[in-house]
Formats: sequence, C-alpha cells, structure tokens
Amino acid sequence: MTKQTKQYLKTFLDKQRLDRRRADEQRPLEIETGLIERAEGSAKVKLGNTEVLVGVKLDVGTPFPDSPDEGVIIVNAELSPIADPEFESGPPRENAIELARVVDRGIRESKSIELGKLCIDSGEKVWMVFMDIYILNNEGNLVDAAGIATIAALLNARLPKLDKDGNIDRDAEPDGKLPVVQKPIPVTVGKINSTLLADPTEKEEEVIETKLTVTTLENGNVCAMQKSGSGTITASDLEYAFELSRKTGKEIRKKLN
Amino acid sequence: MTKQTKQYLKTFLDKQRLDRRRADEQRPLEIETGLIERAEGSAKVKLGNTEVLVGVKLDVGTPFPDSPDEGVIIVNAELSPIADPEFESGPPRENAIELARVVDRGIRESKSIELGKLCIDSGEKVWMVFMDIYILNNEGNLVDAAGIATIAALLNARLPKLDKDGNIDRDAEPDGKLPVVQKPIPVTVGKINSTLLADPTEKEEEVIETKLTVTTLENGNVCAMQKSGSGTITASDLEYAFELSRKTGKEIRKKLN
Amino acid sequence: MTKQTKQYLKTFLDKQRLDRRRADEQRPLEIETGLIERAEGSAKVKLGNTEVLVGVKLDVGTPFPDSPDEGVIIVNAELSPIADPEFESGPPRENAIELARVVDRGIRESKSIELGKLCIDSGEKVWMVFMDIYILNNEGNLVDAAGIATIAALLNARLPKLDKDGNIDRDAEPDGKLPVVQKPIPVTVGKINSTLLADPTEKEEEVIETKLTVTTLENGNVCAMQKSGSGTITASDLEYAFELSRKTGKEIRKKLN
Amino acid sequence: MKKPDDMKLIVKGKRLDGRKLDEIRPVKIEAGVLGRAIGSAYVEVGGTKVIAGVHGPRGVYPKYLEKQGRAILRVKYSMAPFSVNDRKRPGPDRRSVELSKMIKHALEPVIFFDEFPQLSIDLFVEVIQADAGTRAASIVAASVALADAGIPMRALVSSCAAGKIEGKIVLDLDGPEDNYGQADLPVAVIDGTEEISLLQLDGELNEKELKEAVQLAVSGCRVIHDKQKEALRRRYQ
Amino acid sequence: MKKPDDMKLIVKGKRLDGRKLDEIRPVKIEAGVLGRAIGSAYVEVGGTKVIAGVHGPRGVYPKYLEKQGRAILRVKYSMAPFSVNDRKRPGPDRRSVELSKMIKHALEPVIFFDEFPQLSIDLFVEVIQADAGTRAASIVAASVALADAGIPMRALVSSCAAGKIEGKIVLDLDGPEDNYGQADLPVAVIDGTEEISLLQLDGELNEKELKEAVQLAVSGCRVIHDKQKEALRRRYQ
Amino acid sequence: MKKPDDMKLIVKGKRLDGRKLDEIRPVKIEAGVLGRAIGSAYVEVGGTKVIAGVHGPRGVYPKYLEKQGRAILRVKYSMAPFSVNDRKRPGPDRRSVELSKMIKHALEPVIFFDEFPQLSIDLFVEVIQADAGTRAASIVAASVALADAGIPMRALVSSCAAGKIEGKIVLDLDGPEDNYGQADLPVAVIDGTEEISLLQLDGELNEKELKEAVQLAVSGCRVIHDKQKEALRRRYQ
Repeated sequence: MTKQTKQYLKTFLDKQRLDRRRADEQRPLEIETGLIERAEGSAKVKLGNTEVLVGVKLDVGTPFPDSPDEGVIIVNAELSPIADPEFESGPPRENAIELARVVDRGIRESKSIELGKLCIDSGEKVWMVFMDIYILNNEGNLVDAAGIATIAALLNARLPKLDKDGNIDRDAEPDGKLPVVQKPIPVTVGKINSTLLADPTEKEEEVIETKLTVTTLENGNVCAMQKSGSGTITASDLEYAFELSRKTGKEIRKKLN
Repeated sequence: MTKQTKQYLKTFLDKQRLDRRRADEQRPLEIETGLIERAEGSAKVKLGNTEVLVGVKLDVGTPFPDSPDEGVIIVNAELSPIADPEFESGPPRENAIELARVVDRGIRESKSIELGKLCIDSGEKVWMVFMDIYILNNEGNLVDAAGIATIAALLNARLPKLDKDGNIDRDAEPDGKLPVVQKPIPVTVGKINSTLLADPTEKEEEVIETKLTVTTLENGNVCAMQKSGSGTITASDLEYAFELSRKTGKEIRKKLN
Repeated sequence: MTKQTKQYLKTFLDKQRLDRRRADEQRPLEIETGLIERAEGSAKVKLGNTEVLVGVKLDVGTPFPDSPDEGVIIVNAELSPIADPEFESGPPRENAIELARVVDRGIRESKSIELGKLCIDSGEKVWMVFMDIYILNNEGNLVDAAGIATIAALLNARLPKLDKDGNIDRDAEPDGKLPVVQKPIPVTVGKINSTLLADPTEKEEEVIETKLTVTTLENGNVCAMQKSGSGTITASDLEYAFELSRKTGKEIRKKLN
Repeated sequence: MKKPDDMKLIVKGKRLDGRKLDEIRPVKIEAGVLGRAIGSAYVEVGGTKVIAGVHGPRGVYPKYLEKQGRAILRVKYSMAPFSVNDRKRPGPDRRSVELSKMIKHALEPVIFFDEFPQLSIDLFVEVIQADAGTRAASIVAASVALADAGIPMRALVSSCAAGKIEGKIVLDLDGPEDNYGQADLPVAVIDGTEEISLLQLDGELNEKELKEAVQLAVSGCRVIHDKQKEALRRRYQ
Repeated sequence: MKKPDDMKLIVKGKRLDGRKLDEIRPVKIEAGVLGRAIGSAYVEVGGTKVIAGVHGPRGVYPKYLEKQGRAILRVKYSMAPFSVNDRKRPGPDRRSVELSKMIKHALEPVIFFDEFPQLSIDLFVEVIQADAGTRAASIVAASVALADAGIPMRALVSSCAAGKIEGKIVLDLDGPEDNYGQADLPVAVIDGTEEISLLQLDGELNEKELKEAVQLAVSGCRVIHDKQKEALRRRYQ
Repeated sequence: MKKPDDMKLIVKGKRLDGRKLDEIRPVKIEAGVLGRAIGSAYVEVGGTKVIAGVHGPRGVYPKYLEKQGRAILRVKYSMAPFSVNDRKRPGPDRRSVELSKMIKHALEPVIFFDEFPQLSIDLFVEVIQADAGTRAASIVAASVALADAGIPMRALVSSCAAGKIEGKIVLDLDGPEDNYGQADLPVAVIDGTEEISLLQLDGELNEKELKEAVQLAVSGCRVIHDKQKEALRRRYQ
C-alpha cells in the first residue's frame, strides 16, 4: 500500500468501512470441528475470509515442580507462508509469538481447562495439552479467529486411553472429553483516529495503529486483555471494547457446542 | 564454469567423456579400513579423486518405543569445506541431508545390520550405531563413494565391551564384530541429453541435470533408489541403471572383506 | 577510529598513556558484593570505568560420568549491548566465548572451588555452580574485571539448603559458604610496539595487537595464561607479565574478603 | 516398525480398508482454496490432507539466489504439529528438507522459467494430516496450485506411490501399510509423456517386482491426473 | 502456582511487606549510569532491578529495516541468568520477545521519529533482578534512558501495574503476590495525558474491579512520573 | 578426570609409550593432500591426526567483513564426530570457537595481508582423530597448507606443547597424560625468531617450571619446523 493510499484510508475509514460494515459489526463466523482425525481435537474457523486451523494434541509428560498435580498447556502459533505473502517461513517471529501468548492467556487465566483433572501420577506424569494454531489465510484479526478456533478445538477434544503400561493407546476408544469448563472469547477492536472498529480486516490493519483485545467469559467478566501496536487508548476506549466483547462473546459462544 | 562451456560440454559429453572413460565405466576404487583407531570402525574410499572418510561410533542409548528390541542407526554427513570451495561450513544443507538419507536408506532397507542383535536390555538399552560421513575431496559422485565407505566401515567395526555396570569399556578387547549381513552398494548414473554416464565426475555433474542412484544387494535385488536433480528419466533409463548397478555392485563387493 | 588516529596512537602510546598512568599501573578497583539477593552470590566490579556484574547460581544436577563425586562448574559470559555500541545481541560470539573460557580456566585449574565437597549423591546428584558474567560497561580489560568479579561472587556465595526430598529450599537459611579455597587473579598486559601496558583501556585496546593474561595464586604460582590477539610476545615479555601479575594479584587479593 | 504377529494386511485379495491391490484411495482435489495466495490447492488422498499455496513470481531475497535470465522455484514442505499421532515439533527436520528438494525437482521440468527472469516462484506445502503418501499428495497439490497461479507449464505433474505388502505389489499405501509393508516406491509423471520426475524406493524388490511397481505407480498417476484436470476445470468454469 | 493453604497475602489491611493496598514499593531511579551508552538509567522497584541503555540514532543494519523519512525504535528486553530463583538459560525466549514488543509499543507514541530519517534508536533493557513488575520497571527505565540520550519526545512514559489479591484490588504486585494473586494489570501512561500506551491483563476481573484497577495503576504511574523527573533533574544539575 | 590410584605416567624416567621426558611423539607431515583445495596438509603427531585445507584468496561474503587494502584470514577448526572416544555431536561448540580464534591469531603475524586487498584466505582444519595436542597439530598443518597454497608468508609457524605430569615438565602430552596430568602449555613459534604467537596454559606451575616448560615447548617447535620444511621440499621436488 502506498503512503498516499494509507493516508486516504486513514481519513476515510472512520466514516465508512471498506466492506460497508458498521463500526461494531463482526464479519460472518463459521466453525467446523473434528476435521483432523489424527488430532485429539480440531477446529477450523472462518472469520470473514480469515481462516485458522487449530489442532489439539495430547501427550504424557512431567508436571512443573511447582504444580505437581496439574496438567500442562502449551499454545503455539505458526504463521504459515501460504496465509500471507508477507509471512516468511522460519522460527516464529514476534507476531506469531504474541498471537500464541494472547490466546494462551485467555485459556490459562480463565481456567478454561481443569488442569487438576489432567494429573495421571502426582509429580510424575500429567497430560500435556498442545494447541497448535495454523493460520491458513490472513485477511485480518487473527487473534479472534485463533482464539475462537482454539476453544472450539478444545471443546472437540477427547482424552486418549492409557494402556496398562501408561502409554497412550490411540486405537482404543477415548476416555471421554477433555475437561473444558470455560469458553473465553477474545474480541478485538482497532482504533483509527478516534474511532473503534470491530473485527478489523487485513486492509484496515494496515492503517490501524492500535488494537485492543478483550477476552471475556460467560459470566461477563474479563480474563485477559492486550493492547497491541504503537498507538494509545483511553479509559473510555477500554469501556467500549469491554462492552463490545461481552456482547460479541455471547453471540460467538452460541456457535460453540 | 561459463554458460558457453556448459553448453559445449552438453553437446560433447554424450559422445566422449572428459577423462575418456566409456559411458558405463567406473573410476578406479581404493578402500582402506581401520585408519581411525578411536572409532569402532572406519574406512576411507577413493573413487577416482573423490575421497570420503567414514567413521562408525557405537554408544548405548534408548530404543524407539515402537521397536524396543532393536538397535538404532544414525547416518550423518558433513560436507567439509576442505572438500570443495563451494561447500560452506554451517549446519548440514540440503545436499548433505540428501546424501546422508540416501546412504541411510541403503543400509536400513537392506537390513544390512541385524538390529535385533543390538538389543542390550529390552525397551531400556540398545546399541546406537552412528555412521559419520566426512567428505574430504569432492570430484564427483559423492553418494557412491559415501555408500561404499559406509558399508566398508561397518564391516570393519567392532562392538565394544560393556563393563559390569553397563558402561562402555573401550580399553577392553572388543566383543566381536558388528553383525553386518548385507552389503548394499549404491551405483549412480548421470543423464545428459539421453545418454547415461556411470560414476560422473564433478565436472560432468555441473552439466548433468539428473542422476539416478540404484542400490542393490548380493542377491541382485534393489533395496533403495533415488532420482536426484531436476531432469526426468524413463522406464528404460531405470532398467539400464538397474542392470549397471547389479553388475558394478558385484565388482565393488569383491573389494570389501 | 581512523587509520591515521590509530597510527598516531601507536607511536604515542608507548611513551605516554592517554590517562597518564604509568605503564605498570592499574586503574582504581572497586568491588561490591551481595547486590543481587536472588543469586546465591554476586559481585560488581568497577575497574576504572569498566563495569562487570557476576551472579552465581546453584542448582542440583548430574555429575559427569568420569567424575561422579564432583560438582560441576559452568562459566558463561554475555556481552550485553548496553556495555558497548559495538556489541550485538544474539548468541555469544568469539570474544564472549574466549572471555568465559579464560575466566573458567582460572577457576578450574586453580582448583579454587573444592568440587569434591559439592557431591550430594555419588554419580547421581551434585551441585552445579553457574557463574554468569554480565558486562555492563566496556572501557577495556574485560578479562581482569570479569575474573575478579567472578572470584568475588564465589566468595560471596552461599550453598542453599536442600529439603528432605532433595529439592532446593531457597526460603530456608543457607547451608554455609561455597567451599572456595583459592583466589586466582587474572592480570592482563597489552603490548604496543615493544612496550607492555598494564590494564589497558578500551581506547588502548583498539591499537594494541596482543594481550597476555596471566592468572596467579596466593602462593605466587601461575595457574592459567592466555595470549590473545594477532601479535607476538617474547619469553621476556612473559617474565615481565608474570612478575606484574604476582604483584598486582597480591594487591587485588587484599580487596577480596 | 514390526508388524504384530496376528496382523494381516491383505485378506481374501482385499486390503484392510477394502481396496483392491491396484486401487487408489479416495481422492479429493480442490483448486483456489486460499484468498491471499496467487494460486492454491487442497488435496486429500485417503487420510492424507495437504494444502499448497504459491506466491510470486516476485523478487528474490537474499539477492545472491537470483538467477540471470530465468526464474527460480523455491519449495517448502512442512507438517503441522497435529498431523501425526505423536505431536511433531514445529520447524523443519531432515526429512522435510529432503522432501522439499524432491518436490521441487519433480516440478521443475514442466515450468517455463524463462518467462520471469530474476524472479522467484515460492511454493509452500502444508501437510495438515499425514496418512502415508504425503510427498505424492504434495506434488499433486503443488502442480494444481501452480496452474491456479497461472504459472506457464508444459503439463501438469501427477504423482502416486506403489509398494509391496505381504509379498504383493499394491497401489498407494496407506498408513498401516506403510508402517508394516516391505517397500514404498513414490513416482511422479509428467502428464502426456513417459517422463518420470520423481522416483524413490525404500525396501527390497526383485527385478520383476520393480518393473511391476513402476508400472502400477505410473497408472495411479494417470488416475490422479484426471482428478487434477477436473479440479482446475471446476475452478474456472 | 498454588498458594499454600495457610498463606495470607493481606493481614489486617496490610500486605506481607507492610504496604497498604494502594501503596507502591520503594522506587529508586538514577539517570546516566553507563559510560558507553548515549543514554541510560537504573531503576529499582522493590526487589526488581533493571538497567536500560540507548545507542544511536545510528545507521540500520540490515538495511531493509530502514524506514524512509523517519527513524525506527528497536527494543531488546533480556533477563540475566541470575535474576530469578531458578537460573534462566541465557538468550531470548518467547516471553522476552513479547515483552520487547510491548515495551517498544509503549514508548513509540512519544518519540519524534521524523527527526532522524533512516536511523535507528536502539534500546536495551537488562533485568538484573526480577521480583514482579519487570515490564513496568523496564518502561520506566527506558523512558528515562531515552530522555538522558536526548532523544526528542513529547513526554515521558510512566508505568505501573495494579492487580488483584485475595479479592482486593492493589497497586504494584511484588513476587509472592504475583505468584499467588488473582490478576495482574500492567499499564503505561503518557505523562500529562489520559493516553494509555501499555495495557495487558492476566486474570479474571469483573467490570467494577477492572475500572478500579485501571484507575489505581494510572495513579501509580503519576507517582513514578515524579521520580522519573526528579532523577533527570538530579542528572542535569 | 581423576587419575586411578595405581596409575603411573612415568616409570623409570620413561613415559607410558616409552618416550623420554623431552621427546616428541612420532610426527608425520604431508603437503598437498587434497585435490580441490588450493593448499593442504595432513599432520599426524602420535595418535592426533589433522587435515588442513585452504581456499582463496577469494571474495568475502558477507561483504561487511571485507577489509580495505588488505586480506583477511578466516579459520574454522572442527572435530569429526568419530575423532574422540565418545562421539562428538557435529557442529561448532565453544571450545572449537576459541581454538579457531587461537589458530588464526597464531598464524596472522606471518602472512603478508597487503598482497590481496579485500580478499579472504579461508583456512579449514579438520581433526579426524584426537589424542591431545590438536591445536598445536592444527597450527602445524595450517602453516604447511598456507605455504602449499602459495600464500606469501615471512616464515612458517611451528607449534608444540609442553606440560607437567607427576611433577615433571615433559614435552608433547599424549591423551592419557593430558587427562591425568597437571598442566598443559601449548606454544607456537615463528620460525627463525624468538616470537611466540600462541601461548596458553591450563594448570599450576611455579616460576621455574614455567620457564622450563616454555623453553621445552619452543625446542619442540624447532623439531616440528624441520619436519614442516621437509614435507614442503618433498612436495615440490
């Protein structure tokens, strides 16, 4: 995008969005689960044209010394180069790391997964829950798409059976669902001039300087927040974003089963 | 090499080789074994002016969970910069990885080493066989030189003694030979225009677009193949290469003891 | 620094030092210990304007197979970019590695730490002593500053208590001092033309081609040496450096408690 | 991996999933599945699922990779961490480096590189589920993605593997057959020609078996080729 | 980390270290502490100790990071191996990569980048002891170091965290409060404005608590701001 | 490593391999052993076996390493995985980084760098078997390889170590002596001069021992020097 186009968009966008959405309007959301049979749980989310695939894998590992009776959760994100000509292959960069950590905090701080139920042998063996985020197409607002796909994949996940030697037996019928008790939903707004735009597209993100992600729970509480990008926000921006997140979170939660 | 030289060579090479060999003629082969006393087995191969050194080291390690009673084999190749001004130091690149994997497949798929005899304690401790390929001088056809040096080094290798605590005692008399029961020999042809040239030199490789490596066994069967490079081959090329590999393999096997 | 300035300095420095010190004169030395409460031991050394911080951390680990009854020592150096505009962040380069290894050899070869007293459970568990060198400001002669800070931090270090499960209990009163019995002191001279300059500054180092570090002990013996840089030295340079190191080492040792 | 003693991969002439010996698994190909890539394709062969995407032709960075008077093809094959039973650590390993090279060499013979001097065609293949035959599926997807991107090519490249299980030569091994089988021979063919642009073999075969396996794999490529053309037709109608 | 059953973080309205709920830990700020950096600062907030140093504005390497007509800010946050109870392996981890980005974005709104076209301002923050609140302390130190370096800025940036422990909203969590607390909300404020340039939250808060925590953190920033100005005044008198 | 109680390294004035205290191990030097390198050498000192190869003078990549008006020397020391008792993981470790630097600095004083402005002389040393004294053997091989490559030098560099075992100063430690000895002092000397271009010490020595060890190592260098010249003579007659 040239500097001129950016400037034009900056003055334009707070009046009229490129796709004619209202400022507080989300793009259509589609959630598909269970499409990766190899994974213990999986979900593909389409948020507008943004597409994210999340696979949940379970493994047996050692707990952290300071929480010997709790399972371990690991969130990892790959910005596959197929998703965006700007993405490069190689070790995860800044943006991939921030993305994974924002999603991770939503899951972790909401106590979404009952980690106490993932203990196999105190201090020795616990379940490790790997959530791998694969971005397939980046048309903006990856955080929300990835956060929704992650919780959808967790809800879809089954706990594999352990055989008598304590090894995973993936051929046996699973041992039931993963204990997921909260559905944290991240909702992001972008700020341009002093207007807040819900669910920004990739084009909007090019001229937006700041985004604010607010992750809320069913009870209306917030469990994680992240201001991202080099601009600033005010206390009233935060109020607006919080309200929008609660409202939108409720809508999105209905699409999760 | 300039573009002109390459073009010239391309039209020339299918009539007359630079070193005046026949199309199906190998360069002289010399095999020397046991020159690295520190290693459990070693061999240096000269194929024409190409020189490759292979050292076999044995260590005690844990078996893979899906084959608890079998030893583990690892083939690694280093294209040392001393061998070729084009080679760079650093982590193994594409070509080194392909080289190691082609040699590995020859050894592995022929069941050359009786892995079942390398179990020390089922599920707990097995022998790990490291084959490290060191290229000393690259004057073409590294795969064949490396493959021959690897099997020669394996035939040269002794199994170290374990002391009563299960540790390797390299000062004690070895426990006998490594159980090597097959001698897979890789034989490579390069294709230029529609001519196949056996055992190509480094200069020939610069104008050759495709090589085909066929690894055969004493019984005349093939156990591994690799088409390498960006050209194409036909079914009759394969037939020719297979016949040549059988014949040449038989000659080379005579030089191994 | 331009080539001309370098040349000028080269002819100038063997007559008169920039800070008017005598050739064999050290810069003022200040040692402060215990400033990092989180670390088992710590020391900050100012040598002129050069500033180095060393933290000692203890952990429980496995001994090396060939010394099952001895603790393990690890010296690591980070040339933090805050210390010098020329330092870059990233994995330790040549200079950081040489620095750490020279300090390491002083500690190790003098048997400064009684490693035999750091055994917890023979062949299974020993104390690991990590000495992390953090360069805060580089105004020359990092090796001496780092070496002095390291021994000062070791003398400051306490052995943490182990609880009944064998885990470190950092809240409990420490188990006494780390058994440090030698105080190896590295003393460096830089050679310019044929003059030897004690404790060179960063500016002097830019025109100095060779440095010689001699590490001595209380008994006047040498325990480690390192010629660094691309020039040469003579046997009589070494004699001079050895004498200076003994004398200076004695002075510095007085400042350690 | 050692086959459990009581395991049979072929029962009454049929394979465990009911296929005949010379039958390929269900194949699904879709072109143009990604918004930001200039060309893309999704391919399923049985349980194996791959996505390929193409960027470019575009400038080459770092510059020293640039070629005078012609384009270059760069290929990156990766497997998603959740694509296999035991989670795969993210990032390239030795296998994926070799496979990237194999896929690249399988495709290069059909591309008209002279059309884009100094530029790079960047191809990425993501395996989102692996059930044997990922390199063949990758070539199939990559070939369709390149066509979808409008990269000029003299033909599509099709790919399929033959193998040996319990002494029989069969087409298109699935996961268990690959694990417990005796040989695997992936092949790629330039459509409309006799030219083979990928050929590898893992496992022991005699002369007759080798010939049979190559022929069977080539015949599998023909089947795949029809599916590729069909997918491209669907995309552009 | 699970709180031991008998542990109380608040006793009779006071916290374990004797602070009131809305009280910040002792703060010490010193400007100009390093000889070779063009600007630098040392900051202690309770047991948290950080040093920030600035190099530049200087040429950018590699060149492709260079920006036309304006400078860039590069930030690297690191923790010394001995700064935490269990030795940290040297080198960047995912947390420090994210924090470097957060610190950068917290500072960028105040810098006049147009003054140094094509150059880079390189900021390094070294945590030499960590006792919670390292990102806030880093921003505080970085802001003073930038001022000490004479980088033109429209204001200082101050930073402080609020949090929730045992159901109460408190200012500036220390290590044990961070480990056993319920929420942590670091904030950075551009002095003299209502603009927030850092905002993160870990942990559950209801609407009322959220508002209270943000206000409390902002008030903590005001306290810090005075200490920053004082340190700069001391440096230049 | 702790010496077994009943182990004696010196028996009746002779060392375990029968050498006298001031005797070097058998030395074998061959120049011009590699086809593709412009200069090369093979050196054996007892069980230690190294190969050195030189490429260049050639252009420097990356460019920023280039020096105005003079050449640079780049040195890479590596050990083959099979060169030691317990297999060494491939790739550089901290020891090999330091040794590469030491070898480079030991050789730089003799090279006329002005002859090849902006170019690089690239020297690679491969240890194919290690039995103590690898850095000395590397310098010996490197020096001959540089001469074989025709790089203009004012003299050859020779290298040898002295050491202390069971209280005695001895020449050229072998593996067991290095493991169980008390000190190791490798030295490199510029032939025909008193200039020392490598000097390191590991282990405790008093003043007298230090002087004796340096003298002994220097005398070892003289012996090596003759073998180097002889190897070059053989190569060019």
